[in-house]
Amino acid sequence: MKLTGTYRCPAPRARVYAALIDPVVLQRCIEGAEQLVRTAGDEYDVRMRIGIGAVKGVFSGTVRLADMQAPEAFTLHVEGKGAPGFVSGSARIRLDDAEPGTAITCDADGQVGGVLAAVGSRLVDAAGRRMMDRFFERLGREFDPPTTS
Amino acid sequence: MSTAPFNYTRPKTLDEALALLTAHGGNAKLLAGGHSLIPAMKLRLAQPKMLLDITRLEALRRIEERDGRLVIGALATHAEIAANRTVASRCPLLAEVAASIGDLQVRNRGTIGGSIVHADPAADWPAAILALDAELEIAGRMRRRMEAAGDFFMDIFETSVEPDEILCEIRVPVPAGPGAYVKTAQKASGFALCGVAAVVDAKARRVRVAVTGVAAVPYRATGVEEALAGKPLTAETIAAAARHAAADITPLGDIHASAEYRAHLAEVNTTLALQRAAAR
Amino acid sequence: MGVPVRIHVNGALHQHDVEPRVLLVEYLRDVCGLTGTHVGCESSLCGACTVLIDGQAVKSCTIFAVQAEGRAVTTIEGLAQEGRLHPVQEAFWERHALQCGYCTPGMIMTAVQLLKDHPQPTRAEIAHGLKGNLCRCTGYTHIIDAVEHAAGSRQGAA
Amino acid sequence: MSTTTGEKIGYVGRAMKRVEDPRLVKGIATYVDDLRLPGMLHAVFVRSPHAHARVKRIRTDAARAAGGVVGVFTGAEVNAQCGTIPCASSFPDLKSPKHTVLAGDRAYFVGHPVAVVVAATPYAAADAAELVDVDYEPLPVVTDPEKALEAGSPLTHPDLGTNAAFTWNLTGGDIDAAFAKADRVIRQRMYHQRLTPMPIEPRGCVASYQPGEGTLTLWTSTQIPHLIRTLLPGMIGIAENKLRVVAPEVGGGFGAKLNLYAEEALCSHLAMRLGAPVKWIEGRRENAAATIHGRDQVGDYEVAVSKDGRILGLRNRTIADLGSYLQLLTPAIPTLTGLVVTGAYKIPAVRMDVVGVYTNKMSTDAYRGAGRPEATYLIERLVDLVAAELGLDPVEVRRRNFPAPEEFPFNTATGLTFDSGNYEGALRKAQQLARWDELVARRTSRRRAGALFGIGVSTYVEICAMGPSKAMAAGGWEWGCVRIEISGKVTVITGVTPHGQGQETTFAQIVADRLGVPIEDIVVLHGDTSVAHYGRDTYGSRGTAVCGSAIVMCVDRILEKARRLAAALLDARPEQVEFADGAFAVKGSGGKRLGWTELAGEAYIAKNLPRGFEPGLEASAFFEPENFTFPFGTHICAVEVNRDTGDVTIVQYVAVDDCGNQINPLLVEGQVQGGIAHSIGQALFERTVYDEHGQLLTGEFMDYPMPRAEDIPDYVLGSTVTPSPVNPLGVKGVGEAGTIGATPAIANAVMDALRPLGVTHLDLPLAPEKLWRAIRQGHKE
Repeated sequence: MKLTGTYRCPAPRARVYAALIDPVVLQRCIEGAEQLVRTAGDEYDVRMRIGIGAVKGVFSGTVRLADMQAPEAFTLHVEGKGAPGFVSGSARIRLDDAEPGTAITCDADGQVGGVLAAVGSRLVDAAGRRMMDRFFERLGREFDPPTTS
Repeated sequence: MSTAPFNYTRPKTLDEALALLTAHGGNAKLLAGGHSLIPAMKLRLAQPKMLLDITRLEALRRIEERDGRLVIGALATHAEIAANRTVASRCPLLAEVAASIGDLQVRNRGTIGGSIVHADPAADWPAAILALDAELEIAGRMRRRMEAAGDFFMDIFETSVEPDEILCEIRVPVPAGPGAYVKTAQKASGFALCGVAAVVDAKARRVRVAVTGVAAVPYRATGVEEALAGKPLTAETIAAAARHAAADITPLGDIHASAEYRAHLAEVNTTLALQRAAAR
Repeated sequence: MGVPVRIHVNGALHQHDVEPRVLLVEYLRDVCGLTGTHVGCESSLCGACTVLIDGQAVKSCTIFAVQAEGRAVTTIEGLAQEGRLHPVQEAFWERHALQCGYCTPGMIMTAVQLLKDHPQPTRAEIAHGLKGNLCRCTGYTHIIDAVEHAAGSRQGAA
Repeated sequence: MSTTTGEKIGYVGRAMKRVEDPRLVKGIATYVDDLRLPGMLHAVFVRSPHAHARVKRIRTDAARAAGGVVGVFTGAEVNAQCGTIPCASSFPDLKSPKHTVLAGDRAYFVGHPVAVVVAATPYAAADAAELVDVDYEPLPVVTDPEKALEAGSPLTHPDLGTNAAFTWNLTGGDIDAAFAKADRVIRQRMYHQRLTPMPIEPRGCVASYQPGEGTLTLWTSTQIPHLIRTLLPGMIGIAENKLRVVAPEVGGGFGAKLNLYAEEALCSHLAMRLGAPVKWIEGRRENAAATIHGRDQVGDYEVAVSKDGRILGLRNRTIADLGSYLQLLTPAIPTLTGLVVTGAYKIPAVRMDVVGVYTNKMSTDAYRGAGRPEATYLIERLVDLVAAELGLDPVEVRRRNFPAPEEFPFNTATGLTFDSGNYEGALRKAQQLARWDELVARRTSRRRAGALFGIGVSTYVEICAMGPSKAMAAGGWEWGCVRIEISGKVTVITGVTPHGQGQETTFAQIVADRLGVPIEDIVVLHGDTSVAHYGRDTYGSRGTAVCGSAIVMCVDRILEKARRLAAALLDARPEQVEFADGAFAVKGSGGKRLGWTELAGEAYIAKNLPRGFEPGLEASAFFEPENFTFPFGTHICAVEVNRDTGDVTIVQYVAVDDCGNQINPLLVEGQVQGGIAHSIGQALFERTVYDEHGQLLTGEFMDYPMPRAEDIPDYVLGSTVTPSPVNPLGVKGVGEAGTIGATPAIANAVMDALRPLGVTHLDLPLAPEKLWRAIRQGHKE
C-alpha cells in the first residue's frame, strides 16, 4: 500500500517540525492513540484503538523516528500488531515553506497482514488514506488560534 | 469459525433500543440483517460486547406513502422493497436497486437501513438514496432529526448517525422521475465496483446522478448533472456529460479494479443509466 | 451463558438454552443433530448453509440461533414428506444435478423458494436465482436442468 | 431405476441416475464435519500472518489458562514426534526443506501453522487461539519466482542456499536441427496464473485412538486414504496395520485433497498423545491460505515451423513457482506439463527446461488437470500464433499436425505412447455441431457491425488413468474386490476413493451387467482402509479406467469359479456350462438353471462342494495398467467482447470429448460440464493474488471469484468413441478433460476477438480490465 499526500499547516516550518516529533502532539494527532511512551531516544511504544465501521482492533507496537533532518524531513517507522493482524510501514515526511505556513508531503508505504489483509484488501488503502488525512487535519488544528469562549 | 462471546437482547420498542444503546455506550451494536456485521464478527474483526437485535421492531419495517414521500422503514429487507407494489408504482428505481443486491438469500435478510448505516463504499443503496434526494429520519433518546442523504455519508464506513442513534426511515419524494441503476459487480463478492443511479426530472429539465463503489464515499456526480442541466437528453449530450462522472473524486483501486478502470466504469455506467432512465 | 430458545425445526418444537454466539447452522447441526445443512465459508457467499425460515431462504451461517426464536425452520431433512422425496430433490437426482453433494442441500433449499416465487422460471431466471449458491463440481448446467424439470413436474402434478 | 428380472439388463452405456444420490439429496450423508465422538476435542490452528518471519517467542500461558483448553502446542513440542510431510517425487538434485507439521523457528508463508490449541469446544479453542501471542521478526520475502533466481535475491529457505528446488529437462528429437531448418520461429512468453482449488467443503479430520487395541482411526476429507495409510505411520510412529484411514463423504477435491497435510498428521499425533478424539475443521480463510494452490508457471516458448504450418520443434524454459514447501506431488506437476507439451500434434523435436522455485507462498500441487492444462494452454495458444503469423487458418494448422488414426499407437518426442486416437474425427464432429461455416459467417457479420467477435478452437489430448507403476512414485495399480454374499447380493469394494465422480454407480453398472444381476442388488464400498484394504485412490482420471479394470478381473475370476461349482452341481464339465442372464445351465439342455442365490448358498454353506473347492464366492485383484490412456477432443468457443468494458460473453460453446467407451454418458456429461466451468473461471477471472509482501489478497470467497450459475453458457456437447486398448473396458477417463480442453478454446476465442485491434496475446485471466486496456491500446495504435 503506497499513499502520498500533501497537506498545509498554518505555522512556520520549524514549529511544525517540532510538533511532528513531539510525542505529546503525535498522540493527540494519531486517531485512537491511547498511549505513546518513549522507550529509547526516538522510539516509542504505542497503543492504538482503530475503528473503521464495525471493524475494531487494538494494536500495540512501536513508532520510531529516523533520518531526521530538522526542519526539513524525517522518516516515521511504525510497527504494530493486534488481533486483526499487523500493520507495518514507514512514511517519509518532508516539510517545505509555503507562505504563510508549511507544506507537508508524506510518502507512505505500508503493509497490512493477517485477517485484515486477507479480507480487507479493498478497504485498506481507503482506510489508510483516511487515517493519514485525519492525522494532518488534527495536526493543522494544533496551530489554530485559540478559540475564545 | 466462531465469534467472540457477547450478550444478546431483543428490545421490544425503539425507545428501549435507544435506551440500551445509550446504556452500553460503545460496547453495544445494533443487529439487523447481519450480513456485514456477522461475517466481521466471525473473523473477530468486530467484537461487540452486546448485540441489540432490532429485527422485530415492526414499526421500522413499514413501507408506505405519506405526505408526498415514499417512506421505507430502515428494517425493510431488500426482498420486501423489491417486491413492494407501492415501491414499484411510485419509485421503481428503489425496486431495481433492491433486486440487484447480493443474492436471493441475502435479500431475504439484509435491510436497507443496515446497509446504509454500515456505509460500505461499495454498497448499492447509497447511490439510489443520493440520486433520489432522500431524507433520513434518525432517532436519538432526546430527539428525532432529519438528515439529507447528501449530508449522511461522511467517510468510509462512517455516517452521520451517532453511536447512540438509530436510523428509522428513509423518505423519498414521489413520484420520482424515471430512474435506472447500472452496476458492474465485483465478480467474487457481488459488491459494486461501480454502481450508478440516475434519475431524470423531465419537468425541471435536470438529472440527478449518484455513484457508489468508485470512491471511498458515495457521491453525487454534480459535474454530470450540471452538464445536462436544461439540456435535452440525447446520446451526444449524455455521452459528453458522462465524462464528468468521476471528476473531483479520488477513485479507489484494488486487485479487482484499478482506480483508472473504476473511473472509466463510472463514465460507462453513467451513460447507460441516463440512457435507460431517459427511455423510461 | 445460555439464552432460552424455542424454534420449530421441520415441524418439531426444539427448546434449548444456547449461547448467543451459536449460529443457526451450528444449532441445527450440533444441537438438533441435523447435519444436512453444510458450512462452506464464513462470508455468506457459498450458500451451502441455506435453510428456510418461515418459508424464506436464508444463509444459516449468518444468523444467530437466538434470532430464530419462535420461527419455523425447514432444513433439507424436512423436505421429504412421508418418505417421498420433494419434487426438487427428485429432480436433482433425476438430472444428475450433484456430484460431491456438499452444496446440494443449500442449492435445493434455494431452488425451493425460487420455484415458490417463480413457478415457471426461465433458465436465466433459475441461474439468477441460484446466484447465492456456489457449486464447484457440476458446472451448474445440470442443476438448472433439474430446477426446470422440477418446475415441469410440479406443473404436471398440479 | 427399476429393472424387472429376466429383461435383458444392459446397464453399461446407459445414462443412469446415480445410486449414491438419495442420501445426498436428503442431507443424511456423512461428511467429516458431521462426525461426533464421545469426548471429542477440537483443534484450532494459530497461523503466521507473515510470509517470512523468525518466530522469536510464542507465549501460550494465557491460552493454556483459558476455559475449556486441554492443551496448546508449538513446534518445539510436537515437531520431533511428527516427522516431516512427505513428497512422493524425487529428482537427483532436488533440494527440499524440512517440512515439519508446525513452524519451527521460522514461518515461511502466510497461513503457516505455528501453534495449535486443543479445547473441549470449537468456541473455546477459537477463543484461546486469540490469546496465543507470537513474536515475529519479519524477514525478506520472496514472491517473484523469476527474481528469486537472480543473484542476491533473498532466500525463501536460507539454509538451502538457493531458491531453485530443482532443474529438470526433457529432450526428444534433434531440436537444434528443427530450429535451423525452420522457415519461421514464433516466440511467446506466457504466464499461467496461480489458482485456488476451493472445493466447497474445506478440509477437516477427526482422529481417534483406541488405547486397548493400540489402533488409530483417522477420518479425513481426502482423495487418498490409502496413500495416507502408507505415509502417515512413519511420521507419527504407528504400525501401518494399526492405522485405519477413512474418507467419509468428501465434498469435492479437485486435487486439493490429494495430499497428506500437516493438520492430519498433527491431529493424529494429538489424539494419541491426549487419549481423546481430536477434530479439526478448516475455515475457508485457512483453506485459501494453507491448502495447495495450482498452476503458477511462467515460460518463454519458441516454436519452429515450416511455412506450410508444420511444427518442427518446440523449445521452452518454464519457471514453476512451487511455493515454500514440497507437498506430495509439487515437483511432479511442471514435469507432467513437459511430458504432454506437444499436445495433439506430431512435433518431432522438443526441448523443455523446467526450474522449480521456492517462494514464500503456499505450495502448488495437483489442481484439476495438474500440469496438463498448462501444457495444453501453451501449445494451443502457440498453434494460433503460428496460424496468425503464417496467415493460415488455425484449424487447418491443427489438422496438418495431427497424427493420423492409423499412426496409433503414436510415439511422441517426449517419450509417451498415445494409446489410440482419431483427432481429426473429433475436430470434424465439433465443427459440425458448431455449424462451423455459419459461425464463421456470423463472425464476419458481427465484425462488420463493429463488434469484437472471436472464435477459438482447442484440440487437446491429455494423459489419464494414472498409471503404470513404473511411472508412478507409489505404484499405479489398482485394487478391487467383488463378493457374492451368501444371500446372493453383491458387494463390490474399490481401492479408489470417489468423491463426486459417481463410481458407486458406474462400478455397479459394470458388475451388474457382467454378473447378470439387478443393480439394486449391488453395493459399492470405498474410502475406508479397513474395508478397502488396498488402493491407490482417486486422482488423474484413473478411477474407472484402472479400478474398473480390476473389478472386471474380479468378476472374471468369480465367473470362472462359479462355473466350476455350477458344473459340479449340474453334473457336467465346466466347459459344458454356459452363463447367461445371471444363471448357469448346461448348454442346450434347457434344464436346470443355477442363479447366484443358489450358487452363493452352496458356496458358503459348503455341504455339496466338489473336492478341493474352496468355499466362498469372492475374488480380489490388482490391475496393473500397461500404459496411460490419452483422451482427446475438440472444444470450440465463440465470444463477444464488450468494447466499453472488456466484459466477455460466451455466445457459443461446443465440446466433443473422446474418453473411450462410456459406462454412463450422463456422468461423463457431468464431468465435462464441471471441468469446463473450472476453465471458464481460469480463462476469464480466477487468480490467486499475493502482494509483494507475500500477503494473500484472495483469502476468502469475497475476493476469489469463481463461476456462478449465471456465468455458464448453454453448451452443445458431443463425443466420439475411440476405445483404449490398454484396459479391458476400453475407457480412458474424463475427470479433467473439461478443465484441460476448454481454457485454451476460451482464451483463443478472446484473442481472436481482439485480433483486428492488433492484440496477439494476453495472459490469463482475461478479466475485463485487462481486455479494456488492450482494446484502448489497440484503438490508439
